[in-house]
Amino acid sequence: MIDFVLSKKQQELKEGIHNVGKFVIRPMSLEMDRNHEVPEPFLRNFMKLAGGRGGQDIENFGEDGSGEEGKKERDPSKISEANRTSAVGAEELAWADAAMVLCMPGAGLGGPPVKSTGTPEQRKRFLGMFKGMDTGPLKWGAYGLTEPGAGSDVSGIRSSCRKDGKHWVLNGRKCYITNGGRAIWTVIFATIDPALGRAGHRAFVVEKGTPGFEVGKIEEKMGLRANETAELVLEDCRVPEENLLGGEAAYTTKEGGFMTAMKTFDNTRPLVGAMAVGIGRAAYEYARDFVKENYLIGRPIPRYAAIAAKLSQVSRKLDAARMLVWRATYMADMGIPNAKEASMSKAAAGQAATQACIDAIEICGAHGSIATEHALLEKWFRDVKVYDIFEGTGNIQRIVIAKRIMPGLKAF
Amino acid sequence: MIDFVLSKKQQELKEGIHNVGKFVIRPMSLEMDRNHEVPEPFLRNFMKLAGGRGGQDIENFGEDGSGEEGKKERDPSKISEANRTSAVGAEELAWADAAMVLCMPGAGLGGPPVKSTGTPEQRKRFLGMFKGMDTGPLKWGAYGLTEPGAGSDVSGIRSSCRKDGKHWVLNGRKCYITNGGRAIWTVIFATIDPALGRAGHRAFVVEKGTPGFEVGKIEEKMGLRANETAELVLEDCRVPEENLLGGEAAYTTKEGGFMTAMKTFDNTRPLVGAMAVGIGRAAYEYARDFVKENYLIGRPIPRYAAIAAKLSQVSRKLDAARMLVWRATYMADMGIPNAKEASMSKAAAGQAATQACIDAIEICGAHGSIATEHALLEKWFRDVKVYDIFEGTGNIQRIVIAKRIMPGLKAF
Amino acid sequence: MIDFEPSEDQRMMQDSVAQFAKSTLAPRIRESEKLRAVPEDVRRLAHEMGLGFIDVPESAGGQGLGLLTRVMLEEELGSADAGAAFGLSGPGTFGAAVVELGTVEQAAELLADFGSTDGHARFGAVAWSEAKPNKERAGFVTTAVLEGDGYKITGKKAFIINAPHASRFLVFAQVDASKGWGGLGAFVVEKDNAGLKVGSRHDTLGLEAAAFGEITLDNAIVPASARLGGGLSEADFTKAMLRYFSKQALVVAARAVGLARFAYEIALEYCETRKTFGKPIGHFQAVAFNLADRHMDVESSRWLVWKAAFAWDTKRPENEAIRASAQAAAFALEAAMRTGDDCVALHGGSGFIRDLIAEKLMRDAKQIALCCATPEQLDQIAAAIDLRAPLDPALVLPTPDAQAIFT
Amino acid sequence: MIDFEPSEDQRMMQDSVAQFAKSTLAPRIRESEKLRAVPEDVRRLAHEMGLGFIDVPESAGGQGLGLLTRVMLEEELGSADAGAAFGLSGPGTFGAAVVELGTVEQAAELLADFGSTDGHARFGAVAWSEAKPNKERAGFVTTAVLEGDGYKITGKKAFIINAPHASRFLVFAQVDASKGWGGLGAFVVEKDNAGLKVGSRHDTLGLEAAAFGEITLDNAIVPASARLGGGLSEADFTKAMLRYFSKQALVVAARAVGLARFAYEIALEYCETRKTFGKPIGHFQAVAFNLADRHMDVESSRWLVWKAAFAWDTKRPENEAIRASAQAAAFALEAAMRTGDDCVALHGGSGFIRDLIAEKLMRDAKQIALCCATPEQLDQIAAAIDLRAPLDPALVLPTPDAQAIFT
Repeated sequence: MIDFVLSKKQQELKEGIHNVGKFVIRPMSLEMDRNHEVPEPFLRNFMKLAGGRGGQDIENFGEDGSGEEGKKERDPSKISEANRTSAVGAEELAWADAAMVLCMPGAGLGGPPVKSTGTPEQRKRFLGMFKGMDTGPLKWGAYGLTEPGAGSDVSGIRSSCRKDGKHWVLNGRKCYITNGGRAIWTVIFATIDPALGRAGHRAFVVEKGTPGFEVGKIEEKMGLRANETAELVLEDCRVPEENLLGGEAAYTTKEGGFMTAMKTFDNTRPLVGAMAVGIGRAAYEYARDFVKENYLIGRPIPRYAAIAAKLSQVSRKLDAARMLVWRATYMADMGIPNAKEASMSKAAAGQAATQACIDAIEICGAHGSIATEHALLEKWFRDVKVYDIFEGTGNIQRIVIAKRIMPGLKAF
Repeated sequence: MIDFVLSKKQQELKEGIHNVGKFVIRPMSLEMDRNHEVPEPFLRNFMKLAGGRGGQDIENFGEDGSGEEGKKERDPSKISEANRTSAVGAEELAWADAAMVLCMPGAGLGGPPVKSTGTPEQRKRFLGMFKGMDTGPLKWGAYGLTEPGAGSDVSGIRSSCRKDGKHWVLNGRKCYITNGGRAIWTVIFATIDPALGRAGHRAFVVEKGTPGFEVGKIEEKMGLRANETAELVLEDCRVPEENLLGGEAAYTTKEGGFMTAMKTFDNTRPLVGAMAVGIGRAAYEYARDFVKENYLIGRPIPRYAAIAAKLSQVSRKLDAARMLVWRATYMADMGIPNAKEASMSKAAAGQAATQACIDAIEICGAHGSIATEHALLEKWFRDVKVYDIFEGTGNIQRIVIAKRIMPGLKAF
Repeated sequence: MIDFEPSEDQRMMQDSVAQFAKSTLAPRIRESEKLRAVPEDVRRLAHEMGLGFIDVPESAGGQGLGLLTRVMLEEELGSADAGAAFGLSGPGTFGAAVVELGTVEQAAELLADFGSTDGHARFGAVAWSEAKPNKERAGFVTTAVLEGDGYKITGKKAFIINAPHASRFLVFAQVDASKGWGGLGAFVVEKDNAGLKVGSRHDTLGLEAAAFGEITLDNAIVPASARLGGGLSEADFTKAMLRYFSKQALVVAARAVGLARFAYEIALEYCETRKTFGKPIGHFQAVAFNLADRHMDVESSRWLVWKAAFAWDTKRPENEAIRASAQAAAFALEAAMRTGDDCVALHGGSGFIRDLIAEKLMRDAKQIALCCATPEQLDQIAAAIDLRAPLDPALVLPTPDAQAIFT
Repeated sequence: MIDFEPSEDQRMMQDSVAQFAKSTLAPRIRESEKLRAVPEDVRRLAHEMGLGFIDVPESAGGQGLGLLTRVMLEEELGSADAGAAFGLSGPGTFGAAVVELGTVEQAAELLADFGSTDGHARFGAVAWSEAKPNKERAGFVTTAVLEGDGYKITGKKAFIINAPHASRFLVFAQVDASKGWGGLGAFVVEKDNAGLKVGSRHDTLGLEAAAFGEITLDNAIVPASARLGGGLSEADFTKAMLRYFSKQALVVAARAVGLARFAYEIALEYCETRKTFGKPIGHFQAVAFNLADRHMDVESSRWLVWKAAFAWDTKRPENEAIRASAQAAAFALEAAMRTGDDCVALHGGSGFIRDLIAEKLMRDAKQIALCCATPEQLDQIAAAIDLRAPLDPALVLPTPDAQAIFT
């Protein structure tokens, strides 16, 4: 039955995050951006609220899924709402502060591949590490796919792996890795032979402190500056064979390695889209309130209607993107293949949100471009653009969509 | 010296056309559209004004160039303004009625290839036919390149030609040929061997009445309905070897045949752009006047500023396109290669003009969508779109531009 | 809980209307265009399917299936021939207006004969717009003057969907000129009213299967009971009309979604089969991305329309439903225009030729955006609600003194 | 006769400024950003080249080369570091405003010391915008009260380009509150005025090499002679200010053209060298077309700016020049934003990293659109002229009660 109203639980989640966002997170936002970090006490508190589980597992707001242990048995006859709930939560968190979302302790983008393709032992071991963060140390996981020479073209990765006894030896460089420096482990993608293309790919969980696994440069970025983006360097890094994600068996199908990477994206793209919508909505609401406050003094200024039109256009594009996000997560929850819809949601959201920030600043004028604690538009402008880029640029999303609508299309 | 003011001659031409357009052409516009023709008396009058020369030679408004004979010697030290003047005239004529422009007697699109690559004898013979139209019969020329299977991909033409004694034997079908039915001759492109690609192309002047050269279907079109668009059929059509455009010599360079086709486009694209701007401007001005008349009754309606913004956006995009048109024609007059600029002008103009018509109707509401003698918006909407298509779609223009800005790019 | 799956009933109806659209409407789109009408047998079939009564409340003799079901089915009609969707018989916009402005009893009475077995020959119509703007003051030129037990209506109304065929009109007229846009009244006028004359039919850019036309009222006398919503305050009357126009915009938007889907699909098909430079043109990246963008447009338009219809059906706060409808319709109408435009462009030269359907879809896409408040005005409505600005009728109701629409 | 070829003099100046921009400004763009200023040696060089006086009339001590030459050279500066173009010393916007509002003698006197050998250390500034909108009535919060032989100015002005460095300000204040936007006055205030305090510097999104800041006026007393344009009627004052803002918009637009060119060029270079799926990303059609579109944006922006500047220099009818300027600036500023945005997107992940310049250009592109009337307001100005609507100061002058700009 068609329904576009949040469930009670989702509504509560949304309101809860909204309030924390408004009263706790946003007031720290500019400082976090300048200091390049989220204060640990805040993260700790958040972990306590989340019962010690990885709050960054945004795909699991709705249901417990942080690891095998402690996972309540879900009634299989009951349809999961997890992806939809995650989208609702992700939008709201990003509305508060997008960088903060990425800083949340937990397995992060490393979680989905471990969950979806890890062996039971690997899931237990690597996801289990994130328990107890309400009292114990805060921990992060990371996802290492991108390389200096391989961004959109995932098949072009050159980091190598070769089997040597009971270990794999990894060499290469990974870049733009979210939380790469602080992660207790990172899912690293490497190839046994570049000539094999996707079939040669292997994914490993590489733990911090493994000899030969070093953190390179920490990047200075346009936005999301509270969050760490690191380069990772692998030099003859010996990884135990138990850390080959999914075990040897997972790579017997021809595209196993590559598909691991892609599965992650199908799940996370709508959430990235949701976050983009959240940032765009923040900018829209700021501009809307600015107009309410400043354009209607005494009498509306003569060009009020032109501003109103612009506001409405921003808003409806965000609304449209949100519907695509909801649709993609709904399909994910129902177990319907959603690669096309996931890409559509991200493509639309990245674009709509970037434009929202661009237009919101125009509407607010000079006020919108200066950094103050109460005016975060310029920060959102800096934060938002990457949502149109990471986990596949707008062009990459369109390639995915095009291949789905034209089955005969193999490549450009 | 930079200058953006029309010369006195151009200004007079513009005003002259404007007045004829406003008081003579536009009042007949809807009827011509419905009857699918421009009344002969009108064309005859126009020819008288033009001294009997082909008025459709839009690239020659400024200077005599309708044929070898009667051509005054141009002072070679004086820079030609011909292309710029043509752009000014073409915009104004299209502002009046775009279909009518295409109906003007004269060599039409067949003129440029004959002029640029014809032998002196061919130029004299084929262009000379258009003399004396002030009293003698009205005549048209045509340009036959497009085929059912080869539109944008010019190299894909399949119409064949083979030498047989002193004749060439042509076979094939040409489609969407402007004035194709009434033309006294048509420049037909054919290939000696499709496998040779562009090098195999040959261009012929095929005269009406040549056995085996028949007019096929006359097309029903969305717009420009006063103008004839025909299919041409060649069945073992024997064309004398004197009608091979430029003679055998012209095809010794590897890309001769193809380049003939392309040269035509470099010259005509800015003019097509100018015509698009003319239609777009007509729509813009109609909407602007509608707003002046209807939105300011007593007090402006509350959303007046939003309409004003839309009007301004339409107008500046047209202005931008016009500058690109002027730029391309300026370069042509100066003998500077302008393939990129010609394509830019057409791409921008086609897009801006289509959007102008779309927005103008929205601004005028229901009034803008109904056909009456005094409201031609709906006609312009139907006329304009093809300007974004013929002589190379927007995508084709972008291919031309892309190859010029990235010399390493060979093909997609 | 967020859910995109229609109920089984909805799915069945969708299938059957899709079947009707595909097998009956689509093949005859050019026939209907030339005929300038939906052929009678088609109208009869649609009438038998009850297409005119989907969301009319059961109390007024309708199926009471709600707006969401309605928009689902309208999309299917639009995907075959948007013009036919407007040209089908039935109460049409008249029904929607009567339900909004009249009492349950009035609605039931006024709609009864549209449901009868020969209902396929009956059309309702709403006469809102005027041929000429009022230069003197805000509000309509057409007036309704209280006289004795009734009203005397005089004026010329234009841009009326199905005016040439309609058996019953809802005519809007100025009752109190001093109140400008606030002084309007709505009157039921029968076709056989001595003072009513059906005027000329408009020659439109597109949607030719629907008959858009004018009527003239020359001292047309109607009883006081013919006035609907006369007891409402100015604000309530504005709100009722805004509800009517908002829901109507959604219906039009749903047809536009169908139209856009049609345009996208034929463009896709053409791009997959037409070859140039040795491969299907769809396999060139710029073309493929263009198709992807239009696919996104179609999909997001649909979900926005559904969400807005859902808001009405589930009685969400009225302003939320109005805002959602305005946003959905503005988005969908613009998306349809983009799609129609690109559909022609992607067809290249053949897009301009009437042998193919592309050129018609581009014309229809522009025409359809004038069959409710335009995107430009819809944006103002949404913004007014979002900015908590007053809902001035001159801002939120279609204003014939500036930008008339087809109703 | 339509001609796009600069004169030999213009070409020479263009070359020399391009050389300065490429060899001096461009390599130090990040240095200037961090320093939050244009380094002194660079300013000295620019001063020696006379860059601050290009279009200042000779009568006022300038080079009198006209606005067209100015915009050509400004594009070159913008193509290397748009922030530096704003952060260079000289009379700047102050000079332009004084020329427009003052007499020839006033202009010559007020600009004299900017041209001296140590002029590289002097900045002029215009204090138009205010920190807070006026909630009570139309017009500025800052007031200038006639007292004895002079005026007493009180208020807080914000968003002033080079405020922290300026030696002389033109301060706008409300002289007659009852006239709202029509009751403004312009006053020259020296930095050492006892009532003037330079306030905090704004932390901006981009263009960091320029110092945007506030000043506070606390009973700042100036002689009556410090008032410029006081003798003008309300309409003439509005027109003079509109001229000033229009020309200023063109200068900003020219810098934006340069900025867009810079962004387009680095994007092009990246797309030609960066390979993915086995070929340069520029050889994918969607990327190539994107580059083509941005190239068109840059080119058409430039010609529009030139045409508008030409209109001023050749004394075309004033409304024509104002309209052309508004249209050119609106187009150029939007085109620059599109180009900065696409430049980052085409760089992919690296576009977000500060090692490359793309991210800065995107920020600068947004910031620069606030250094004159925004495209949104410029459209209103152009439309007002085209629609022959009255040039209401509340519509055509930047209004700090709604959308403040940097001046």
